[in-house]
Amino acid sequence: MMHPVDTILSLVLLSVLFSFGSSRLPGLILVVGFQGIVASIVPFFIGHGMSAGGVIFTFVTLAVRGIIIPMSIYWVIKKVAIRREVEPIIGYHASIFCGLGLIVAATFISRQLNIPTISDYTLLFPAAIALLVSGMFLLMARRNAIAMVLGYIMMENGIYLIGTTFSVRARHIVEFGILLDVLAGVMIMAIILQNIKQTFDDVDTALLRTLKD
Amino acid sequence: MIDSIILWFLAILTAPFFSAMILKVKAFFGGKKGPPLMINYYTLIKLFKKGSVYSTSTTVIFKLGPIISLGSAITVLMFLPIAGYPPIFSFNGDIIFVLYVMGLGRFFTIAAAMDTASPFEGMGAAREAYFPIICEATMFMILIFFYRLTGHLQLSAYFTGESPLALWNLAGAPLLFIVMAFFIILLTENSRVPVDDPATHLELTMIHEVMVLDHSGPDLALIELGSFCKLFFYSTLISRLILPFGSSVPGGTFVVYIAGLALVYLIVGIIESVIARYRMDKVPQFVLTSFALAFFATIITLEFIK
Amino acid sequence: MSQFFTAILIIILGGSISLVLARQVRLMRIIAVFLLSAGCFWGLFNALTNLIQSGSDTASFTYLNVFSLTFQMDGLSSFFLVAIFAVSLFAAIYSFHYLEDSQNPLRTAVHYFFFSILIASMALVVTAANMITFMLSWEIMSLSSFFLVIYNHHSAENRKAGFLYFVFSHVGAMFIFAAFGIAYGYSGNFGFGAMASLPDTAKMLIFIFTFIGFGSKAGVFPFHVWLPYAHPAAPSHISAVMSGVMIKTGIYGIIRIYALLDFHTPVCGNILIIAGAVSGVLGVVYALGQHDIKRLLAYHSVENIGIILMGLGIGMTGVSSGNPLMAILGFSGGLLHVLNHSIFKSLLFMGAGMVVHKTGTRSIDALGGLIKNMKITGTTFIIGSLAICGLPPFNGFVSEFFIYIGGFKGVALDKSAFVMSILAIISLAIIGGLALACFTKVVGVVFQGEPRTKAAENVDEKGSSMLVSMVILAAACIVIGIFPRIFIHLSLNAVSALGLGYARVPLAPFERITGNITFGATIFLGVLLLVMAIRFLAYRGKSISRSGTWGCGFTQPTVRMQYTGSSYAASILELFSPVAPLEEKHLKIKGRFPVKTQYQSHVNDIADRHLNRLIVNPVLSLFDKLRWIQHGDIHLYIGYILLAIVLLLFFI
Amino acid sequence: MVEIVFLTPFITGIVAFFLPKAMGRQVLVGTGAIHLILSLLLWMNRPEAILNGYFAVTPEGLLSLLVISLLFFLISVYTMGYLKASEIQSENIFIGSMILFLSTMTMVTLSDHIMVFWIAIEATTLASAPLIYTHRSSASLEATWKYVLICSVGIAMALLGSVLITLSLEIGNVDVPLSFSALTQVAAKLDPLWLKAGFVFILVGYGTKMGLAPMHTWLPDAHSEAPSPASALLSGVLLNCAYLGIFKTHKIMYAAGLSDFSGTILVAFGLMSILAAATFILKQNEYKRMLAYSSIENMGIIAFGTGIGGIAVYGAVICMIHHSLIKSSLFLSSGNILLGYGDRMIHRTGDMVSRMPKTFVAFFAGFAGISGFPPFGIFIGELFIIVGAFRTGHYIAAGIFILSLCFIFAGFANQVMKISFDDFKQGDSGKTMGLTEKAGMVWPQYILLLTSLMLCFFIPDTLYQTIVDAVTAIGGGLK
Repeated sequence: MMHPVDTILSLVLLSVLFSFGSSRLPGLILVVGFQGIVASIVPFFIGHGMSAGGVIFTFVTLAVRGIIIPMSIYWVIKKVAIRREVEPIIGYHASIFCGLGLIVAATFISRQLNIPTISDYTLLFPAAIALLVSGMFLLMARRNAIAMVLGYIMMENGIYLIGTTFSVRARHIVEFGILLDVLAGVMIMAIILQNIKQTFDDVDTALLRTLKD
Repeated sequence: MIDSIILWFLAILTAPFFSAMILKVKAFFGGKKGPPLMINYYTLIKLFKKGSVYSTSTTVIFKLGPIISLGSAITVLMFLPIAGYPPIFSFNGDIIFVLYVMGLGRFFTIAAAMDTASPFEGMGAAREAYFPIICEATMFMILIFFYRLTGHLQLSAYFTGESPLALWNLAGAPLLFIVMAFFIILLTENSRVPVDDPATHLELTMIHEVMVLDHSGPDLALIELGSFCKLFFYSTLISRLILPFGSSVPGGTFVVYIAGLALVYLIVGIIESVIARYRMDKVPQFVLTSFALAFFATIITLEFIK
Repeated sequence: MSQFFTAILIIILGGSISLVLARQVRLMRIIAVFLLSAGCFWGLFNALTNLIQSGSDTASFTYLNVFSLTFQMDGLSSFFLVAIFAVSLFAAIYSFHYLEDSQNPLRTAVHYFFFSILIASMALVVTAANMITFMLSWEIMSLSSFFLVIYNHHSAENRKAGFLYFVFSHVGAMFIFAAFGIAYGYSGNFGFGAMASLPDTAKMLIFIFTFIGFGSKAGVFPFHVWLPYAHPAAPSHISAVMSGVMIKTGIYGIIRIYALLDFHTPVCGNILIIAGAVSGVLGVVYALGQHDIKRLLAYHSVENIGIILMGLGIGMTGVSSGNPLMAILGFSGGLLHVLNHSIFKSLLFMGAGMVVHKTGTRSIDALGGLIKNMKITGTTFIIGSLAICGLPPFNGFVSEFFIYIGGFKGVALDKSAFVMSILAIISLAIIGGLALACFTKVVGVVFQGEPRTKAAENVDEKGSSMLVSMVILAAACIVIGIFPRIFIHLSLNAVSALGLGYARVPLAPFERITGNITFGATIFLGVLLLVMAIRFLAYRGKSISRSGTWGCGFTQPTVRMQYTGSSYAASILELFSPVAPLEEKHLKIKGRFPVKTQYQSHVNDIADRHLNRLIVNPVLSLFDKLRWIQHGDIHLYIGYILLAIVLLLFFI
Repeated sequence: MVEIVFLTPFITGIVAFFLPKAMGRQVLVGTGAIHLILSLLLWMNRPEAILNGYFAVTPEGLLSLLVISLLFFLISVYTMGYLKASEIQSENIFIGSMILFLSTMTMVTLSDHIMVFWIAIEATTLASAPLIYTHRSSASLEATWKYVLICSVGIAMALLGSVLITLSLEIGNVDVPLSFSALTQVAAKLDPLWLKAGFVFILVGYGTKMGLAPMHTWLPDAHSEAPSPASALLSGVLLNCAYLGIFKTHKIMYAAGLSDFSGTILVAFGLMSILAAATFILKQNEYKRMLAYSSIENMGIIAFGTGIGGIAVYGAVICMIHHSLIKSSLFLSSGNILLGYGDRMIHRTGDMVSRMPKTFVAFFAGFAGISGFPPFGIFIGELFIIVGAFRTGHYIAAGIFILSLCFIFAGFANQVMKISFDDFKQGDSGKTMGLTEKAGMVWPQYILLLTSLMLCFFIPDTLYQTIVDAVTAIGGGLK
């Protein structure tokens, strides 16, 4: 039987593909925002007993992940007014094929090790892994610094998905920690981005290769 | 004991005489009459009568040279079993001591030569330092050979009484090599032809003679006497090896020994008359042959004596 | 033991005080030298008494709450202590005038500090009785001696020397670490005692590793590369200490480990004899080729280490073939040579130091005729040379005589022992000849003849403290050479501490040998007196005149025409050209009237040559190939993280 | 009252952001002093935490806490002089982040809950990022960027690892709080597969922060670009904090009987790091990068020792303590060198022995110590690690270990001798040193070195006991 969670998660998988294909930053930001929202509402559907505080907390998370972070990144783009290209190292089509490949792999792996706690949500684990790995993929395959930050956030989304769904225990501390940390991390990165922009007049990380042996 | 001491004196006294034999032989081959057999004594006496001229560059070491070289030669003779009689002194390992005392003599001969600041004497010194290195190696190879046979490490054990004969019975064939090796050492250590030509007149080609160029008077006499004794030492060893026989009649052994000795000097003389001296860079090979012979002999004994 | 520690404390105190008093140079030098020599003397006295009574004494302190620093002073230790303290004593006295005109007082103070640390650490090394203690003192010794080597760090070659020495000693230490690691791995405690109970393979490994480790300190070929650089770099009294005793701590290590392992296979003996023969012969050959007097002496250290190793090797062969007499002869000969070498080598270095100090050059071919102005230095140097050539009646002969006799005992044995003994004896003979050639060269070119350059003209030998220590050491050479009996007793006590399974070493046969040596020496001296008397008579009332050297018909001889050290050695080196390739640089002679030309020659040390070719360059190029790791591109770096995870996930 | 120890610097740090220069420095030193006192108090009477289950006082934590606050105090003293000698814009940010950095690291040492620990580690990254960017140069910007991004990614992995460990708890269905101590109790019941997976992720994650090859890539850049006091903190303390995470997890693995698995991985990573360090030290031409690589080497040594177990663990902990002491002193001295010669390249320095004798003593002694010469403690540590390696039969590993140590020593010695003794090229033009060696800028190094020297010969019983408690928990010991 198809669980509602799975329907949303299938969208997430699609968004992964889209993120690989998208050549322009705003689109990428939208994708990330969407994934953030999904990642934070999934816990509702998974029947770990939800306290009132938990509900509020989850909403805060949703707000931060879905709105604040994407907005702030968008604001950064506006502020540093840079080209909107993500400057891929690996081309878009190649990326999409990688994406497909990794989704299949993720599903396969999750089949191999069936995890009791989430056994009845077929897509949960694959989606999580997909987010995680695709985040790393963006980190490695995009030269644009902002795209890399977005990749980082995507990765965090994946981990969040796993973290919140795998175990009830100490769930809020997990959520809280990740939240706080992503927030602060993104802020710091945003500041660095600005400085990069000021110093190099671009956010192309190809310029950041002077320190080497 | 007493007769050993007498023999030692005789050795020192007769050494010049035997060296004169070589001159006679050479003269004979040259179809000349040659100097009298007593020539060396005359020379020594003449020198002892003279005074000396010392180079301004020299120091006391220059004077020490002759003393120590003669001293070492005489000391060596004390450990030498002459005519099969036991030597004056003998102890386990005396042969090593003897060899090193000779080394001491060489050190000071060279030092005296270097003291004169003369390029020629330096040249001679360099050669004097060079060839004996190989000779020493050979000597120790021969020692190993003897030790392997007799189990002793003193001259008296090899050359007194019947022991040379015993050696021949024990390992005859290898002993031949040893005798040849000995002979090469004799020629080298006493700088005879073909290693060095004492009669040459070109300093560039000399070894021993050039080192004593600046010595004069009694100093020179001491040096000469020293070299006579040294030659005597080696000849004695060889003579005992080539004529190892003793005889029951009193003094018989002595006669045999004298005959051997004369024979050795004769051969040296003949060699000096028929062979030309080698080129300097050929000499090492010649000396190395002696080492090869001794080494070969020792390896063979390893097969013989189990 | 307490006396021993007081001696150490006095020495270290002297060093530390000199740091405090760095401002008042003279006072500092006086106090430092006084305390150092006092401490050394006290330690020497204490060690000697302990050695003569062949007593054994232990002291232990807890270390890091559960471990212990243990010191033991048995015969072997005290024997080495005697050498260490004796040489350091005279080196300290020597240093008083040697350093008088040093520009930088602070550096002198620091030098005295590390000098004291070096003496102390050497003493602790030879008394250390467990692994931690040993390594601790060993490393401190290396460190302090390194600072002494770069005492004059303004010249680039000294810096190179220091670097080489530093690296070699550290690598050597690492080998010893490994050996101890193996020992600990089996026994599970740091005590030395447990080594005897290891399996044979472990023992073999330990022996080889320690041999490499200690060999690189002792300067065994091919681990000697640092030595000819470091010894010339250091101040002469330091060279005396380093070459005289510090490298002997390596020898000590080898003997000690052998005794501890209690490992009676012929392999040990064979290794030592072969290594000894190679180091001995090559060492003296390279020495013959040197133009720098201190470098030459340094190579002679390699040679003498070779002789010592052969002695010990003969001893080990004796043990393995169950031949007590041969064993004891070998060991006692080797040990006695340790003492002798430390005496005459430090004497020679001090003489060389005096020469360098006064003439300001180390190049042999620039000197000449020094003995006319430096009577004492020259005489003592000649005595040292005779001793190092192993000629009677000097101390070098005694130890070599023992080694010879031991070797000949081996000749009577079966095949491998037979071959080894032949090897040892023949190389000893060759070494003797070459050493004679080498030192006639040094004496002849440096001290005799005429000065070759301005530097060698009208020098003096002021500096009483330097002369005193040289004279005493020279006297020691003669005394040991003529009356070796008591000293053989000392080394026999040391040998009996090895615990070779021979209960108490029987003295009779060895006393006979020493008696013979004394006997021979006296005969020789007697004969010498006789000849002198003859000569005296011959010259009574004769006319003695002086004139120039006979130039063989050439009437304008100049000092430049003298035979140089290089040409003296050339023909001999030709014989050894395969192992000592000679490099020559000179202009082609052309035209009927050739212009002024020049000539340089340099003998290559094959170990030094191949060190770079075979080890250094490959390693460097290998690591260079890996440098792209730090590529500068962040994408790659994140890739590494992913890679690491993926790889590790396979192992789950 | 455990929390106070990190709350105090937290508050003062926040305050420091808004203080004028002069006061800021006082606050820095003051905080250092107070923190030192607090942690000493903590050491003496080990109290319960208020938020029990989230924070706790563990022996390993105490060890690193003491090291941290001792170092921080001395470094803050040095910083006074450093800030006077060098011009830093927006100094209050620098000081503020220094103090916040301290507080976050303290939090790391005291936290017991897996997640809290993780948060604290991430917090250290964020707090230290401004320190690296202090000089506002493009290079320092790049360094900061790499530092933040790589560490964040790595630490995200650690987060995943922690989650996986909770999963293993889930599957093994045992119900305990998510604290290291509690998990160690029930380790046997945890699901081994997920526990292993969790360890792998945590190792890579915290390994990134600790500077284990091949995740070490950010380290040389960050350490060379940050101002020297910050580098001293990063290298001397931060790495230990990251190591603490691995240590605690390894503890769980040991309790779960999986120490072979984790041990082998640690040994492998340790060797890799040492080799990586050797690769870059041999021909290094910037002295701060060289020191950074030497930190990587020492982290490798520590990981190696921890992985081997037995007496080697004891050696590893000894190495950790002494490395912090010596390496921070080295970085401080390097600060003097930088101020003196005004250049990072080795070939533009030289003749330090006569130009900056005091610094030379500190620097050379530090070099001797870091390369394992007595009388400094790393010697003992390495000795124990090597013998331990042979004891447990890691012959090959020990061989590689020893060899690469030799290479590193050769390279290190070569560079250090160049700095210390080579002739100073520009010096001929009569250029004077940019720095007069004030007492405040050499004594901190001397004190650090003297501490290491003292600890090489005498370890106080309480310290010794704590170390033993720490190492016995992961199968270490003195036999």
